[in-house]
Amino acid sequence: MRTPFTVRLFSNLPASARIALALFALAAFVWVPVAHLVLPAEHALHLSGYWVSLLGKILCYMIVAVAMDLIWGYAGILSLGHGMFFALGGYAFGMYLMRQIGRDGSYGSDLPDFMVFLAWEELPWYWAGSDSFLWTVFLAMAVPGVVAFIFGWFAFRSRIKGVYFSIITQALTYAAMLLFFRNETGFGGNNGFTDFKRILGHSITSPEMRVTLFALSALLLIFCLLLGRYLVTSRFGRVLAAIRDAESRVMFIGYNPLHYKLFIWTLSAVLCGLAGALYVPQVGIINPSEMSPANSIEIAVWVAVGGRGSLIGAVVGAGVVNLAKTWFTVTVPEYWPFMLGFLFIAVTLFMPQGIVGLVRKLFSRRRAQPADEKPADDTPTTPAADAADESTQTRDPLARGA
Amino acid sequence: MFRSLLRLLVLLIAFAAGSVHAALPPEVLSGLGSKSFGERIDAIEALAIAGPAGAQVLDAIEAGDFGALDERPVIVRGDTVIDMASGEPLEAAASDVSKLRVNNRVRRAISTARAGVELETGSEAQRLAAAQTLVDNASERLLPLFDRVIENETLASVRELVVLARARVLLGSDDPADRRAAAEALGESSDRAVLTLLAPLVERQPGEAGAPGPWNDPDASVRAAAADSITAIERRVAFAANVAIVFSGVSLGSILLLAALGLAITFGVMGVINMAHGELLMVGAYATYLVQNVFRTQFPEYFDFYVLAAVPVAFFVAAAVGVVMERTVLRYLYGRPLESLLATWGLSLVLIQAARVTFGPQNLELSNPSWMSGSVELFAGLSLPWNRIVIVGFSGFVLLLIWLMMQRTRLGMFVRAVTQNRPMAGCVGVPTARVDTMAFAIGAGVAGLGGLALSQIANVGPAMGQGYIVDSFMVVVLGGVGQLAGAVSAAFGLGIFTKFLEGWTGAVVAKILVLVFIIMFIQKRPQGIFALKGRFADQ
Amino acid sequence: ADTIKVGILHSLSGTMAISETALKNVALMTIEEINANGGVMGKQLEPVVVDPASDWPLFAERARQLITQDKVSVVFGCWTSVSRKSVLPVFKELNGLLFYPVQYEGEELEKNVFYTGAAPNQQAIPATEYLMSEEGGAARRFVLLGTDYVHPRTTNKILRAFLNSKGIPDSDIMEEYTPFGHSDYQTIIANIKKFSAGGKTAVISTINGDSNVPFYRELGNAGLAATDVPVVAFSVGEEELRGVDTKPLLGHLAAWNYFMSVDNPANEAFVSKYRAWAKANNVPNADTVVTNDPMEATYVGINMWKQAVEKAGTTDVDAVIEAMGGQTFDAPSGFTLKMDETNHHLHKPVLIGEVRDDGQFDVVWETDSPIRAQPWSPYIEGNESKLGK
Amino acid sequence: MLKVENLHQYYGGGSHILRGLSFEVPVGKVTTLLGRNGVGKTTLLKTLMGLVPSAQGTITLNGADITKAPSYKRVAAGIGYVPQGREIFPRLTVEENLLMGLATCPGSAKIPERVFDMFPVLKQMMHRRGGDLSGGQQQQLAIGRALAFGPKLLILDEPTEGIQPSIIKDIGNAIRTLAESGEMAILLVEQYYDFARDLSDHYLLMERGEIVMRGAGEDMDADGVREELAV
Amino acid sequence: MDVNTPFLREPGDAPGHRGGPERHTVRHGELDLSHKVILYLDGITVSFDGFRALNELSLTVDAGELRCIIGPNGAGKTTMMDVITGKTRPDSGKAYFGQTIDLTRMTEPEIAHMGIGRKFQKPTVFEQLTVFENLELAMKADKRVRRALFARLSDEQRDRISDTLKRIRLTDAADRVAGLLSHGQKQWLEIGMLLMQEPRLLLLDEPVAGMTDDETERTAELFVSLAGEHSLVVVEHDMSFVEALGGKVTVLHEGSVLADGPLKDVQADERVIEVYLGR
Ligand SMILES: Nc1ncnc2c1ncn2[C@@H]1O[C@H](COP(=O)(O)OP(=O)(O)OP(=O)(O)O)[C@@H](O)[C@H]1O
Ligand SMILES: Nc1ncnc2c1ncn2[C@@H]1O[C@H](COP(=O)(O)OP(=O)(O)OP(=O)(O)O)[C@@H](O)[C@H]1O
Ligand SMILES: NC(N)=O
Ligand SMILES: [Mg+2]
Ligand SMILES: [Mg+2]
Repeated sequence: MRTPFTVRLFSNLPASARIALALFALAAFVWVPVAHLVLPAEHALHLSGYWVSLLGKILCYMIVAVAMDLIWGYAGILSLGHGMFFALGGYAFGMYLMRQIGRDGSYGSDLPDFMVFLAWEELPWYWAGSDSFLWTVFLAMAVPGVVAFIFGWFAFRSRIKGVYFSIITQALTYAAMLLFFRNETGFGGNNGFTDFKRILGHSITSPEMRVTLFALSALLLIFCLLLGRYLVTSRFGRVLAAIRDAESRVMFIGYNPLHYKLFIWTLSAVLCGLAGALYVPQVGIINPSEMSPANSIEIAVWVAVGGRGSLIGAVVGAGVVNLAKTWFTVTVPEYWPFMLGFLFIAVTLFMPQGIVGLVRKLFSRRRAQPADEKPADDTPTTPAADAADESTQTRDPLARGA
Repeated sequence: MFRSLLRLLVLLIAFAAGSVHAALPPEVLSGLGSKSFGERIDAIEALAIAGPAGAQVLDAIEAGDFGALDERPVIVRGDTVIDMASGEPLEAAASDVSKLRVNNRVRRAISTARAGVELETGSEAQRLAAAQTLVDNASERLLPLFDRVIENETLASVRELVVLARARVLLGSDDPADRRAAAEALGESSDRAVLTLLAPLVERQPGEAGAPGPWNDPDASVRAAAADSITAIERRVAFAANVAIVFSGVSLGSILLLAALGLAITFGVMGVINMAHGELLMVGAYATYLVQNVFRTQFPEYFDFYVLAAVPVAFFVAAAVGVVMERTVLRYLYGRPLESLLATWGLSLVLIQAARVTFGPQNLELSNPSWMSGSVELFAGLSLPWNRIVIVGFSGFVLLLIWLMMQRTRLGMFVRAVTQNRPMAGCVGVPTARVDTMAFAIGAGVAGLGGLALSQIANVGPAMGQGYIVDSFMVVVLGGVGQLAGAVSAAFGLGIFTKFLEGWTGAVVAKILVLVFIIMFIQKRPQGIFALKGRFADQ
Repeated sequence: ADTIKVGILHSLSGTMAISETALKNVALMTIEEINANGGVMGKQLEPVVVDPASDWPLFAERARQLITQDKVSVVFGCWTSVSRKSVLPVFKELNGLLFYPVQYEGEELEKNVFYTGAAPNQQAIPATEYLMSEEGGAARRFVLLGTDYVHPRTTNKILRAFLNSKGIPDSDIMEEYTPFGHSDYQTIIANIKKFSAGGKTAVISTINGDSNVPFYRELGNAGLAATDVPVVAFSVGEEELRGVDTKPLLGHLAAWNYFMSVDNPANEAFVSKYRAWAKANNVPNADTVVTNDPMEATYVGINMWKQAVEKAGTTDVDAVIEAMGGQTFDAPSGFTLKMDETNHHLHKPVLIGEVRDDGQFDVVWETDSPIRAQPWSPYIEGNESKLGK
Repeated sequence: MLKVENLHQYYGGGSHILRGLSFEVPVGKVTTLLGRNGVGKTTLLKTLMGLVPSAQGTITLNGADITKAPSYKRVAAGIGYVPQGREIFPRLTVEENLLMGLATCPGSAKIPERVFDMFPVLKQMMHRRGGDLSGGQQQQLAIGRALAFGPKLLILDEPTEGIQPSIIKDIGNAIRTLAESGEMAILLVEQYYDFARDLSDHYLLMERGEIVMRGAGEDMDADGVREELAV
Repeated sequence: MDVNTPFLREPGDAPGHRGGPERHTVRHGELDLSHKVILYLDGITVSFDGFRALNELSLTVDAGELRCIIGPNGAGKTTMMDVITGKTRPDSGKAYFGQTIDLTRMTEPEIAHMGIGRKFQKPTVFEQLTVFENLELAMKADKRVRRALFARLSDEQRDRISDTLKRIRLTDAADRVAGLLSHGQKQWLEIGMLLMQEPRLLLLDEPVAGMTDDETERTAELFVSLAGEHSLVVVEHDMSFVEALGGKVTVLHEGSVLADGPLKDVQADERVIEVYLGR
């Protein structure tokens, strides 16, 4: 290779993006640790543990959103099962966290508590190695990756597309959820894993650990963004876009869409798994409801709100929706679904490209207001305008990788 | 045995004396208050044959109005306390009475006792019911009664039941001939419980050191008769069980279908990924609830018809909600199915919470009208619940309606054309916006009908729709998007498949297997069961 | 500050809103009542209501927020075990105080939690004993039917061990589970029918939530009457029965520590207070609101906490925990409940009720006095050392 | 019949596609519109059909202003449209596609026989789905659909594309006949110069969104239209 | 090729799901033209629900040849191309590319990779990508995932793209999104993509539909210049275009060959006049 890959990751970033990344890194790696660890609790700028954990959690969601955007926004494959990959990563790392409890559980046994009271004599085989940090980190990537690879291999090979794909991913996560609910499955039933104590021997509740997890999440997010950006601007990304547009045409010029889809799909699942692994120690629980179909739909909703097909949009969407949810469930606990519901409707109606699309439009408007020409109103609010912008596209909703 | 006969005698004499209240000897009544269950039951049996007065007491006991006031048996009517012995009201507060607790045991004793009386004296319906009760609760004591009934009864159905009941008792007889006759007679039964009775007859007692012991029943002819009867019953039972599974599969299928049909239009035909579909079901169910309440308060005498009245109401209310959704939000999203996912997800949040704050978060109570309650016994051993039968029929009705609408009307053709090529449909003169609204309204209305049907089976609450949305999408997609016939076969296929699996593996594993099956099936047919074929399909 | 903040952590949206909203209501009512009577140590209570939206991680987040941001002195909340498990580490880390009002599977005992609902021995075991008694129908065969998750699975595990110890062989026990939200009980009812042909049978149902409606509907329509095969439920109370037409269900049973129908002045006052509160606060369907066991447990919990605070003279968590042990309260159930000195669970009476046609329960059996909780079931291996607790 | 005045159209945020077009399409005559690829012919027709909004200018049909009318009202007013790229309804049968052409007529209207006279293959393939037809068959279907309801103004966007020579001849004859019957105005966009020339009563030559030449059909050769197109 | 993960494998290596167990495996560039025949169709039959779109069609195209296929609408021309490119599987019959490559057993990408390029009857370009990107993707290159991940355009490749842009007269539109092109422009773009692909055999379905006469002429010139190096199969209804191409003409009718030979002869054939040209 001519230039090291890490350099190439940064090389084609526009200046504004580099500045934004730098600011973000500064905030995540300097401001948050200082505000949480150094400033005393009474200080006005002190950042409480609540906020660090909350922001850390949202960072994990952002990673998931980026992973989702890669597959949905850029490859046109809507997955309604990404919650499962996230949860699998979480469970993989959760096993390690459970093992780290050691004999501090209620029963003082080497086995996790739930195994004791379900009368398991020993760890099931798939828990082998779960006391190794590195192995479980590997599992957190490998399990979602392998599941995604196998599933994707069959699905893409059979040319399952559009809603058909979406629905079977939904079936997949739903089946996984039911499976994990069972006590026999060996993952704690619906209670899942909780009451973690340590990572690598360090208390999980210490402020330092909290900041470390936060910083790791931020690092992973930055990595995902750079990687995503690199992918979508590479020829690989253009092939993906082409597949999204006209898969059969792509085959006729000699690309095998199966391999392309499978690669991005698996990558996306692996990123989700990593996000899940970081999420679990920060929120302190992993249980099967993370695999519920609604959770996966929500991931898609974040991306749509932020702006599908824009990495930063995915990040913004995950942030906005989750902060809004946090804010509303506290201030208007009984009415927050109205707020959130109307937010989603408003975004679709008034920001067809999501929040990021709106921002972009505002910018380009301001910058390129032609003096002599009166631009046509291009927000498709009249049926005719709608039809016009559509006539260049395929109308069949199924063909468009819905 | 002897004691009850004696009591009977006493009672009959007292009854002849004509004084209703005096007819109930104090020891009978005090027996009711006894700590011993046996005595209580005896007292109840005595009451059952004690004529109108006894019946009155039994009614009071069942209604929980019977009690004791300082050990004196009394009936509480509203606020007045009536002395059982004298029939006179007492100067006592109802709250001072310590009521006799009725529980299942007492209730069963009452019904058995009553049946014993009604079997001879009741109306035809009462006799049949009594015979059914007694088959399960036969005892030696009743043998003379059975013999009389077999002799005198005019209704064959009652007679057959009593023969079975009698045979059950006689199976324990000391006389091999009786036992053989009983075992033979029981061969006509379709009741699994009879198998439990017969089985011991053909088994050996445990012998020494693993060697076979003596037969439970020493008489070979009895054993042979029992074995024959067991085979006959098992065959009948197995047949009934299979029919029952198929029916329950069809029934589940029809529920899936009704839940999915609306979606087959809004999503399948129009291409709107309608995440608020479940909430349209909910709207239909709530509309049904409101209709029920109107009937309950305004026309209680016509309460049984509320479901019929709810059919148009559920349709139009859900359709109206659909129109509002379409006009305000979805019309801007045609051809952008992904955005419709987002917007309808928002709509669904709003609708759920709206239901929650207006109707409360709890489930609402919906009663089946009487003609949808209970079950019909198709043949012995197989009874099908009415509400399910009605719903299977209803799903056929709705299906027919939609099929006619989509295939036989111009509107249906317009809808299909508009969704295939919206601008061009306008260019041949179709008012696309109006067609969209109409089509969405119909889809929503059909979802409302689905909600109505669900309200007769499952719970009605703000989040009820969430439970159906996943299944509905599975049905539509498995069938092949846009294919009505596909949705139908998918729904019934899944229904029956699920039910057979459930029998094998239990509900949880069955559900998981069904999902896995769907995933694998789509691999084989990536466009659903009724895949669109043709060159346009993959372009 | 001159108010004491208390957190209320119940889902007001999502799947659990159906159950938890009423607990939020009763908590607010209790707080109003306490405030009207002069508050706690002369200070008014200030409720902080948040909505964890049936989302388990969100429970933990909200709990942390209540304790660290809102600085509440105590939190009343959670319904499902998983939500409790989710907030536990937070309460432990921040030394908060949680009152948990729902019956649960036990196998847990945390310093920062007071359990005002039933442990398995305060509900499941007595109910099973009742079914086996002459009076309860002398059942010898049992169907253990539940929703597939930890609470039913654990309860049934305990019950199976218990039944075995009573000489019921495994062949006379049928165990079945359904997924959450399962709505088609045809097969299961048919199986129960089949199973019950083998002898006197009772069903012990740990079906949770929404599945109960279709289950009871099917039961009613299939003609399985309570006199033949009684069903005793551990998660069906007055609130759940609001969604069911109970006429066909006459005689089926539920085991709790409180029923709305219990007849005593304390309960009368409790019920009418709640009715009035519901009306005054425009609760939907205010004229038909009901009370149930977890609501009573919430009410008892808040009041006991108040007493403990007053005894301790402070809201300091450790002091209050110390003061809680041995607190007593005349509960609406008609019994004087005591907080155990050591095990953070209430001594509770066990009541078995039969469904009436108005959706209420008739108490058909009850313990003479409250019984002590055994959070660690003797029927679970490994608990031998903990049984004293 | 059709009168267009000073029509302007812009696409998404700036590009000026139609720049003040004015022309008339008289009844009983064939008016052809020619122009190189991408000059805006299709855009113009779409604007006439109401598929894209016009920013400025007026369109009148028989004196009635239809500038702002939605597509279906324009069809009801008597415009039949054969779009570029066929745009048939792929999942409707051939018969249904033709029936769609009668959308503005009462429900009982029948598909007129002349459609089948012109395109016998359609009768043969009546129950096949539109999307399964070959390209040329689809093009025939699109023309048949537009003719079905007897429009007063027929707009055709490159109707001969993909059609076999013998049928092109038939189409030419048909267009002639329709025009000569005196009841129909025809606006034809065509790249196939010879075909256009043979049919035209009037021609319009478009370049960069403007009409740069116009004249009588028989003058096309003389005016050097072919050369204009070739640049 | 030190690749071990399946999805990074060479398309020709990928276990094809359609092929039988003893599937013919072919490697890049293994095209065997020893008998000068590049395309060999024998007895191909395709039917849809009983309708025979191709009926025992047999046809050979020589390497370097420019073959025109004409025939009435619905004769089966597009279907024939579908068979060659693997889009439609024949019910029976053989289709060989060169001597050895059995097209009926390969997937579309495999076929494309072997060197068969196609232009569709309805122009299909990647509407969301720019004109430049469309050409870039079509460009002959290693098309495996791993390459695409790290691919960068060399100067030489850039030159090739701009040459092609010039050739198809879309230089000005290079950065426009292809979806916004006019119909004719899309036709050109698709031809451009085909050129970038450098296939051995080009299948062109009605390439000049919607082009002006002048453009048609230029296209004809282009195709003629490609012949020899490449083999071309062109379907058209425009007789002047076919004439300008000057190659051998095959007339299809009802799924099989009705006539073939030089255009002059074919045009004189009564049957061809009857079913196709008209009088
Ligand atoms: N939706 C659109 N947004 C922006 N520009 C567009 C859009 N549709 C078409 N254009 C541009 O408008 C111009 C005119 O296109 P139009 O389709 O009208 O050309 P045309 O004259 O019909 O060409 P052809 O003969 O190739 O069909 C072209 O440059 C095209 O790129
Ligand atoms: N999937 C299909 N289902 C039914 N009929 C089909 C299908 N595909 C093609 N046909 C029919 O097969 C015949 C051949 O079609 P094809 O597209 O190959 O014709 P063509 O020679 O390319 O015609 P054109 O010159 O009009 O493009 C047509 O009559 C068409 O209707
Ligand atoms: N604790 C319960 N019922 O989950
Ligand atoms: Mg055009
Ligand atoms: Mg063709």
